[in-house]
Amino acid sequence: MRITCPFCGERELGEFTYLGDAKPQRPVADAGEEAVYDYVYLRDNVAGVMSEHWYHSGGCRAWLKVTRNTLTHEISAVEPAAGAGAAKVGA
Amino acid sequence: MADFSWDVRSPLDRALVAGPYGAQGEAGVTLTEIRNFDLVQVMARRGKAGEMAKAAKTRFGVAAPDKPEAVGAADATLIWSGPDQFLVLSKGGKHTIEALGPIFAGSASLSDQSHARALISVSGEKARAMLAKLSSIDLHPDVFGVGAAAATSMDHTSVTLWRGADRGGQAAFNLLVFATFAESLWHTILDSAAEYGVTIGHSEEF
Amino acid sequence: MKYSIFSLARAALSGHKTWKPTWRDAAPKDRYDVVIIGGGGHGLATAWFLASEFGIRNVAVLEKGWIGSGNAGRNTTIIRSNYGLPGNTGFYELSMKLWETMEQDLNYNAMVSQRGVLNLYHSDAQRDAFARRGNTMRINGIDAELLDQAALRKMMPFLNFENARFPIQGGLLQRRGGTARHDAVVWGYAHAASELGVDIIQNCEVTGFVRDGNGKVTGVETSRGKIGAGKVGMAVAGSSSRVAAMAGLRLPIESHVLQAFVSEAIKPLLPNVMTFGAGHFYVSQSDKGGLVFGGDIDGYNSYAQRGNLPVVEDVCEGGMALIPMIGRVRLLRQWGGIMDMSMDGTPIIDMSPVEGLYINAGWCYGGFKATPGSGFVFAHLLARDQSHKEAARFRLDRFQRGAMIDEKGQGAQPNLH
Amino acid sequence: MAADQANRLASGGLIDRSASLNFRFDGKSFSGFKGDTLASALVANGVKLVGRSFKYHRPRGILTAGSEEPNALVELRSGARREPNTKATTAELYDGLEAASQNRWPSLNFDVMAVNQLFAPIFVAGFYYKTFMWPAKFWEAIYEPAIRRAAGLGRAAQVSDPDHYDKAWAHCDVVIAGSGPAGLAAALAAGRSGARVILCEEDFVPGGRLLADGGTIDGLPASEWVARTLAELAAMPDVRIMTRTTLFGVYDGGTYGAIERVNDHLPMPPEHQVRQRLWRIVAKRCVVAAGAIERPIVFAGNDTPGVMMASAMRSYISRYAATPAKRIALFTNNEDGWRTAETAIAAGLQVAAVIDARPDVSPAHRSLASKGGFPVLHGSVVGVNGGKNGVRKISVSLTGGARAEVEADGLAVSGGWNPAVGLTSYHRGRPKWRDDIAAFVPDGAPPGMVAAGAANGAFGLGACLREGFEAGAAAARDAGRSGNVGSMPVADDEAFSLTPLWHVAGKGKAFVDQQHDVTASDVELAQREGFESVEHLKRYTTLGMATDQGKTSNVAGLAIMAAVSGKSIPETGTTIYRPPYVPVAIGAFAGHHRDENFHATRLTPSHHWAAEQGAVFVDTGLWKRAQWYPRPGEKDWLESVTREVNAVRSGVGFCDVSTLGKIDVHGPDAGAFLDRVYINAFSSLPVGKARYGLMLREDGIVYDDGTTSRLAEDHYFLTTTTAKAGLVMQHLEFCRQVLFPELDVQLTSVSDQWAQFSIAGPKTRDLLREIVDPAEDLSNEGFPFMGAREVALRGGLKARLFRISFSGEMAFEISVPARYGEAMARNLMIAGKPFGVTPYGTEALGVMRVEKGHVAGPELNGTTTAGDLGLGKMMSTKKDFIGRVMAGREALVAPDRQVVVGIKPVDKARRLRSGAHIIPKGETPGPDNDRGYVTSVCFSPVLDQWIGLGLVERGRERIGEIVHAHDPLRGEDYDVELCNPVFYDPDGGRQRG
Repeated sequence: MRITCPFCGERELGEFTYLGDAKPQRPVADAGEEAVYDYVYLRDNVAGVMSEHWYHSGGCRAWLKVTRNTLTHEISAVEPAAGAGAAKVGA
Repeated sequence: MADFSWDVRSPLDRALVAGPYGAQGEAGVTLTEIRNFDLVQVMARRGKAGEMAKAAKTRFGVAAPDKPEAVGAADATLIWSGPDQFLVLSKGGKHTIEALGPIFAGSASLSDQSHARALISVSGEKARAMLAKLSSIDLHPDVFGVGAAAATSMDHTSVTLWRGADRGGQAAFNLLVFATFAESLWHTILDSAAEYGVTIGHSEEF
Repeated sequence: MKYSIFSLARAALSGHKTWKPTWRDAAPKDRYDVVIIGGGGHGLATAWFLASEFGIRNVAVLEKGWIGSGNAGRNTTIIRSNYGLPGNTGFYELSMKLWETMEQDLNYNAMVSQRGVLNLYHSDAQRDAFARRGNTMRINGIDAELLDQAALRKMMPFLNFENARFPIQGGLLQRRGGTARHDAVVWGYAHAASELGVDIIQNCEVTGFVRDGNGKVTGVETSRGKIGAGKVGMAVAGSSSRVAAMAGLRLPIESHVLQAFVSEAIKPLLPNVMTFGAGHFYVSQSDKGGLVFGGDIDGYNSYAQRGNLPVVEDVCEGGMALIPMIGRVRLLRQWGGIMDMSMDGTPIIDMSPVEGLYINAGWCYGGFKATPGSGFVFAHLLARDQSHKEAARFRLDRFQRGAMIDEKGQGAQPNLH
Repeated sequence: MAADQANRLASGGLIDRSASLNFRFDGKSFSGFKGDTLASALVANGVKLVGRSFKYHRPRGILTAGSEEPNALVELRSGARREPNTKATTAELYDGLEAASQNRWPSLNFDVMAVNQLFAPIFVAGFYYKTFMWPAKFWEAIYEPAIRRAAGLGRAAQVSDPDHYDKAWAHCDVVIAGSGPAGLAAALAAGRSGARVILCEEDFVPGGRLLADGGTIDGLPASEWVARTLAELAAMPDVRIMTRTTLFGVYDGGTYGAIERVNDHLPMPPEHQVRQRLWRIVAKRCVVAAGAIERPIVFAGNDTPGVMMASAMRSYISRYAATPAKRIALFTNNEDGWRTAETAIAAGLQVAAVIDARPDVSPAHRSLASKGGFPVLHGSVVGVNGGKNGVRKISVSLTGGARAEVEADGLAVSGGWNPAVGLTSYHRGRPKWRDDIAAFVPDGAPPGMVAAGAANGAFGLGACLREGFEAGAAAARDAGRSGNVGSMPVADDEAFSLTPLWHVAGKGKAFVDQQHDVTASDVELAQREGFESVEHLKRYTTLGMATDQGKTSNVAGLAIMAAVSGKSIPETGTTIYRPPYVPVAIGAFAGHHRDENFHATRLTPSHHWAAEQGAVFVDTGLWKRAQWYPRPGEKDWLESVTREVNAVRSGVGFCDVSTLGKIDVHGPDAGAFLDRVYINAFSSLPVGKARYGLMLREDGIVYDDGTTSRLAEDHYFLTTTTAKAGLVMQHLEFCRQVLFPELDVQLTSVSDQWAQFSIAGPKTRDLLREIVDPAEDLSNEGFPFMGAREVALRGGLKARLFRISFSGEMAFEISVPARYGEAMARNLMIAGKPFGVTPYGTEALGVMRVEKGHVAGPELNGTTTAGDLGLGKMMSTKKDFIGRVMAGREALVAPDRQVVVGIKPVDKARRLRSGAHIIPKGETPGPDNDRGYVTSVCFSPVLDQWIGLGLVERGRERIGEIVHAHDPLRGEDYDVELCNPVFYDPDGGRQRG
């Protein structure tokens, strides 16, 4: 598998570390235990196109949101996490 | 009162043995450790990429790289190291973190990496063949031209790699490797290069 | 039909023309007391125990492809009960005891080979962790031995003791652990269950659940029509989330690919099953002679049943680091299976929140050794609506309660278990 | 003296007759030529019997001339370089080559295990599943060892592989598998387009079937066209032709695996060179021009030495000028097979007969027969008379029922061709059936890949060139290369006519999978027993699982299954194709990463100094750390460690703690950020102070701990444990970039920037005053406990000084830039000399932390909560932080959790061991009263006894209770007392003084 890092270009799988589904959002502080349980433990476990968090650990250390098909491993989009490249926010 | 000497020791001090190594005959690979440099990581603060760039331009006279490139200034090389950040590499004492602090005050956070890395220059006819054993990125001259840089990995270890000016008609690559990994990676580099014949040395010249 | 050397010799006289199918290839009936989704080891074992132990014989096992085509047919055949945490220890030992009588129980030789499972340690910290685990095993009546380096050198002089990056200090040995012929386990359960009247229905894919007005599951929709069921049990590791989703459930499970490898057949080299403690590598040698080995999961969600090169290299590096004499032995085949990676690395065997639907899932990469135990406790649950005592901690709500069973201590990140 | 090459033709072939090579097979000397394979050299020397089969130990010869060979497997080389199961058909001959036959005892000629053939009526497919069940204990003791000994073919070397391997990356626009006509044409088109091309050829000479079958291309003899093409390609700087290289697998994202046998054609690799190299080729496009594999016809006796694939026989005759037989019979069901008769006649060999299963043969072949003076028999071979010395007579059943016998010493067989669909099918693609050629062809392929030529079912030479050229041009175009492709090479297409024939019924064993001894009747038995799915067939009979991966057997097997189950071949389908295309040495996949190079090594800044001191090192993750510093006369590690601890507790010592993860946290929101990742507050930490922090995972379990200091309003210096350094950095970046992108914070790892030393003991200040600039105030007031700031050292160097203590003593940690680390160690020795300074290692560090009851790795085991560790009170209730909510779940706050306590043996002379379990006194150990276990132990010099920490159920409530430490693994069982985990200076006066 090769992932096109939006900052570095196309790189080999070994440079990246996987975290998992990017869909669950960390609940706000007072969301309650059930919401956090859902966030931490339950997964859609998509068979098909899924948005995922990958970390370019062996490269620029950016967290990426990768759109990938879990049936074929085909990657259709890669974008940086909100805070990667945030220096350009509002600039 | 005791007399202290604060000797500087490169992390490759013990491992590097100057001279020929590996296959006999004309060396296909030249490995040179560059010693005595300052290296400062410059990271833009949130929303301050523009200000940081401006500050860099003022100090170095060149635009700071905002993509994987190494940009040569008069007395420094600015090497992209990730989104919103770059490294300032200079001869020891030129652009120390103390000197750069005021320049980037308010626009960027600085972190001294001068001692965190070892700098190795790789050149020679077989440099690419040797690097192909260590690096997964494409170093073809059309793809990785002079000034191209990459934050990448070798032997599962993070490195910063860029192509400097050609040397004697041959491409020259520079490698910043983490200091505590340096000796280990050095041996791996030697193993990879041995079949081509190696000339080993160190220098304070960039 | 009874299998033995005598029946074999008898059949030989007729040129083996007299053999009947190992299991009946059944067509679906309208309704069963219990429908098991998944004709793998767990599903078939569940059916056999339902029929043999709990007297429920009106049972169907539905398999979307051929039986054993999932993880039962693509694993590294290891059996062991060397677990350290309450919940796991007793369960896997129950399973181990069932392995020990399986062949006679089923009248099928699954080549259960108790050649020993050896986990190597390379540091004091690892030794201490193994000591804790081994003592847990002993306290639970399970065999375990802590070997030091001298004992290991005697037993396996060919390991890399001399110039290893992480020198071997010793190992935790479970002599009763070993291997079993994975396909034969599937065929054995199919054979024995079929003899007791269980319908094994291949090429029958479940496409949905039939629910009554109260939401209770009363049957399944399949590629071969609707089949009614008193209860439905799912044993579809690798596809659990997909099947559960048909009932509107989300599970604490991710699907990940685990690769495995076999070398060319060579004359006997390795006496036991061995895991490297300083890298991702475990290995045994099949009776046919191939080194069967594997390592870590690829680490990303996948249903693709194939992996990538970094893990192949990582595993072989481990192999060479541990047994440098296998350098010239060739890797013959690589394959990938889809693992139900649960959030704590431990399975789930429980009633689901949907009435009538029972879950057997989350086996991570340890499902094969659990086959008989899983079948037994799942049959117990299906028959009695009550968890078997050895599966009492495998509840689905343990994550809500904070009662995880996390052997590796990695938390809710499945690819680290 | 080597035997002469009696079966070598006087001229011809692609061998170098000027380079004679001597070799030995089963101890006997022979000679061959450069350009030979071991198989061709054996053929030239008239050797027919080469190996024994897997199950029945039947005598076997050479069936093919390529990597699909099932029979001619040998142990190549000897000693540490012994390579089992090496295909003689691909092993390049070199001078001094040694090979031995396999799976026979005592000799190839007389193999005792051939007795297995007598039991053949019982040893049918799957027989072992039906027996060996009683008595149960006999399996491991008797049956299994016997089966294991009998199975397996060659023997692996018994010692470490002495050769080196490495791995490399290559990048290109188009990678091409195979250098036959299609592959060469593809390379031409792609290369002319300006594409970067890599052409992989597993043979040592490019050309594929052209090497044996010749032909005319662009009006030139094939050999000349190949030479011209290679020259043109060689002139293109971005075209790389890699011979001895097999493209074995395709992985995601256009990554291909290839194995280059760099030096297997030499007795051993030259100095500094590797034996083999694993290539990871990244290519935008791939053209599979891997050709096709001729398939056998299954008939009784088809495994007799001397029965050979028709194309292989041509290879031996034409390419190697070696004659497998003097009088050859040919059994074919297709036009192509006839070429072997043509080749044989051209080489001056006798053709005994052509047995053609088709009703008709072409007029050209009919006239060839009359010219050659041999009969054309319409029918099929039903039996072979012969044995280990080869074929003698062939029984033929003629169309219409009559029988005929043909005397011959060699039988060439052609059942048609199977395209090599492996690479195109490795992503679980299933090939599709084509009736016209009665073969499976690729049906799609992984992204970017296309098959061309024979691999795609185009068997004519012209078609191969056309498909290859077009595929190469298209691949280059897709990769963005648009140069002029020039003219396409042209050749005629031969007629291809075939009548499918898979299996000829007859008396005697007819082998489908020759290596695994799977017969046609085994396939029928499998069907009878319900193993009708091809995957069941494969698993039940082991068909296609041998070292040839079923290249010559799979399709025949499933065709026979289709016939007996009354289904069509496409309905029956194929099994899943799995990489690698050819078996690949495990050593090659490992490359450089073995022995000491298995993983990288990290060295601390003072490593070489410590080594000079004679330190014993321990592996901690990738680090080498000084574990203790033995002194002459010390009898064991315990004595050294005890001395080091005493030195610290009574004077002063230092330890390199640079392995801790160190992270610069910068930015206006740094404090707010740390508040969210730690359970305790950091925004309130004053500049110049340090604080101990604890992080949880989001599931509420403790993740890591460490001390974090505030060096400036917007700059914190965070430390992690050694083990978690990288992971914590990743976690913090996740928090920064994903969870809290609104915060203005920057993170940098400075782990390698700083050499950090812990200096501990009552004389610490005395030592520091020697080394720190006298202007710095180190008094308790001027530098209080948990103070942190930059100081100047004598000589002007700047350092960071932290007044923190892990040992419980008055202590500081001092950081200097890493290149000064070694100097710092030396200077500490100089400065501390008057105070008896003692360097200490990780063991002494560990002793002192246990004495102080500090938790570390064994307690932070990924299942403990802050409360379990006695740190529950640190959890802020005033802010949100990672893990806060989940930490409150019922089972994580239950009163009966196992929590950290101190443990000491009642008998003070007793040694305590980690991993012992805690059982209530007087109770018999069992799962229901297992209350916890010992996590960390040490011998405490201060208390003069072994002490430890443990995780014990309700431990804090049970302090003072005497319980059992139960350690059956080590045969120990003794009383211990549960106690306060802080054994030493519980009030903390020493570290604050």
